[in-house]
Amino acid sequence: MKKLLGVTLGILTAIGGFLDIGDIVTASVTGARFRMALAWAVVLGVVGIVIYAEMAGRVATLSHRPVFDLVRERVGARLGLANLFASYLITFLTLAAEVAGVALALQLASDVNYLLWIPLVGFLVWIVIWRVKFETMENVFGLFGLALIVMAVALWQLHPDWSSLWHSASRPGVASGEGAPTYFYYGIALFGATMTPYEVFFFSSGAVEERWQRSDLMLNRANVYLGFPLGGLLTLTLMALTAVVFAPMNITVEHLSQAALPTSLALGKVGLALILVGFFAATFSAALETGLSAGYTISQYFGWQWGKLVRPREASRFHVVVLLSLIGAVLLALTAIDPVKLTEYTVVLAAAALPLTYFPILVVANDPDFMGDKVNSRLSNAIASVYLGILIVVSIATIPLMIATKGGA
Amino acid sequence: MRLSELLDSEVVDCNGKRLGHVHDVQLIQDGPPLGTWGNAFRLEGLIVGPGSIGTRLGIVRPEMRGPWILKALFARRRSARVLVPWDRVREVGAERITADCVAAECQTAFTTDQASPPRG
Amino acid sequence: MNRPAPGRRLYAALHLLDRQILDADSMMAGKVDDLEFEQPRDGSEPYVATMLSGLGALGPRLGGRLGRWLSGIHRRLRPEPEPGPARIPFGVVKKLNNHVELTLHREELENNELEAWTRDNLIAHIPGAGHAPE
Amino acid sequence: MREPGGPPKSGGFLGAAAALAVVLVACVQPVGPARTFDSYEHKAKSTAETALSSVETGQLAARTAKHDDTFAPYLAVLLSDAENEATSGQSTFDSVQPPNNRSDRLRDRLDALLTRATDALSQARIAARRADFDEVAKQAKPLAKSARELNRFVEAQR
Repeated sequence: MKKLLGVTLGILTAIGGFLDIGDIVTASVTGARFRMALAWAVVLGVVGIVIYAEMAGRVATLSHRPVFDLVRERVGARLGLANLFASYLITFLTLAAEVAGVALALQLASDVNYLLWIPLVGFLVWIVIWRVKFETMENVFGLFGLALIVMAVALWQLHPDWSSLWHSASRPGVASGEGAPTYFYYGIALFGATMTPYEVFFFSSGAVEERWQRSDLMLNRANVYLGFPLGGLLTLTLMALTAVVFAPMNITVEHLSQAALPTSLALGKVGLALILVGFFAATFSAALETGLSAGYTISQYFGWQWGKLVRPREASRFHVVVLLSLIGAVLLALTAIDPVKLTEYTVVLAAAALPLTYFPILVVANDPDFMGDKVNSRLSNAIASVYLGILIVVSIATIPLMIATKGGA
Repeated sequence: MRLSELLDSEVVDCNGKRLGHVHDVQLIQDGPPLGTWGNAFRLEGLIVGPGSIGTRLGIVRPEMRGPWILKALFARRRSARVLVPWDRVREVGAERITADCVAAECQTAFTTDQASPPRG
Repeated sequence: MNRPAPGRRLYAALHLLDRQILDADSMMAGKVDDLEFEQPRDGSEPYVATMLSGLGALGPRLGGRLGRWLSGIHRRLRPEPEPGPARIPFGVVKKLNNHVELTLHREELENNELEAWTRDNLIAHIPGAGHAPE
Repeated sequence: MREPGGPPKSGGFLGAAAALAVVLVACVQPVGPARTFDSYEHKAKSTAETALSSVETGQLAARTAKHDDTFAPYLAVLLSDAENEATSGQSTFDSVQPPNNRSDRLRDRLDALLTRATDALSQARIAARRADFDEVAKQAKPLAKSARELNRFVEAQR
């Protein structure tokens, strides 16, 4: 039974991590604009996150050390600090985007301006981190996040031309009227949203906090192999929904409100209610994960006590970092910066910073000092090396593409 | 003397010829007894070589299982590393360490790793 | 020279520096931010006598404006005008594995000031700080 | 410690600041001036496309209202987002200096279409805020008309 509950850790990180505001925005935008022609970017991202999250989970289980602890030890205090700046900045921007996303989801249900919800959302996120146990948190939001499965029902109900969808996904190419840079820019956005670094910060820290042992390695695999692809499938479903409904009418997705429209068209009030609950749960759990991850990265770099299992007064520096990050994120979101644009740029910047997170994981997963006989297999090393190459290429290409396409305009 | 003062310092031989930078410091547990710990770690020698981040990452140690692409990228650098025994170190300056030997003789080139993984 | 039987070998930067320190209760108690060698009087090789931990050790190591800023925080937290870095004698190490485990509690360590300060001035004032989440 | 080839410690600060600046600047996309008729026409076309996208969203919204497939608060937000998108497109376009007389005529023609589009969306949004789904559904007709007009305009600029 406990094992079964443990799987929800994977589902929570997958639903909250895959279908966070970043995926909801990038999947709806790209589906409406390129139909399924960028589906490969999601698949590429899913395989990548599966490979590296499994490694991070295995490293955390065997060495009892989370990702950022290893980053500092392996790349040194100085380079580790530069890495910390980049990782923290992206986690912080993601947190601001998620907080705005929760507020937008509440606006969709209430028609009360999202700016008014933001302070309340910030407070709720903090109170959950402060008072609610890890396990309760993951079970509740894992369950509510599953409401997003309604999107699959909606897609099926719309009776799409499956062969045409498959055709557009399996023979990707730059659509007429779109430049290749724009196409790849959005490809990178999807890839970055799928492999966002906070997922492994959160996942590996969770494994350390739950005191996973050698016997839990199967659990790690189950979480990763089930949870992340499930999340990826939901991303593709959302992409297909906007591809089916919006692409033929040349509708571009500019607002979160549009992302729920296909489901409302297909399934009416019940569908709409479920997808709004799903959006709320996904963005809220992602806000929890990013808020905690902000604290994890800094605390793990400096070696401070972190985590939710100890009393807050025993991890006071960690809680101060989380609290200040949340206040900062709330203030940034309150500037009325366009949350959809903020999300798009954040996932693209995340893509640029991916090697910083994933490279040290790959190195340590090969070190028998930490891993004993559970070092990487040749196969996972081969795939991981290919991915490291991809991550580096993506990282180099991102900023020039961002400038060349004026942010995908 | 702090470890951070040794790391990355330039090392020259008695003729002023550059040997490289200090990558790491080799310790051996046979110093005087300390508290409840046991024997202290004594400074055995400096690991000196041309700059490489692969050393700090620990990729180039032979027990590392891969990935081969990274090992291959960093392996060439490793072959040039030498161990300068501490008793051949004459002077530790702010940025530069002077060894008490000519380049050829203080290069106790070492190919196998002697350090054991930290265990209880 | 008379020495005990050769013990195990370690690389200082790879196996000790930047490692996580755990106290006697397995609470995280900072990183090994630097090591200090002591020169025995008999002129034999120096040995690792002390671990330096906390902002007062990390700051000088990083250098630059950021390093000075971190050292500045450390100075403000200490009562003495020119405090050195927090020192942990190597003799209180219990075990070296993936972490550096100590026989002391972190309240007894010099590198606990920032934790104590944030606890006493901020966190302890928030209701519920003394209970683990439910 | 200094890693060879590693960035100096201030690199982290600078990099972080630069990244933040990129995000913040990029979030505010200014519209540059138009120097020629061609570039003005290009701006006109993309403004019409934005409005068309909003109007089509409005049509789908009206459809959900007709079948009682939606909630009033959600419908109101959806329509108000669409309306804002069209309105802000119009005001950005209006702020561009038309380079010549031919551009003036293009501007007048598009402005008329945009005004009709935003009017229809406003009507729908007002009705949605009153939870009057019948009235929202009634806007399907003017929205469809506006969509046809905008479509013709976009085609004509090709």
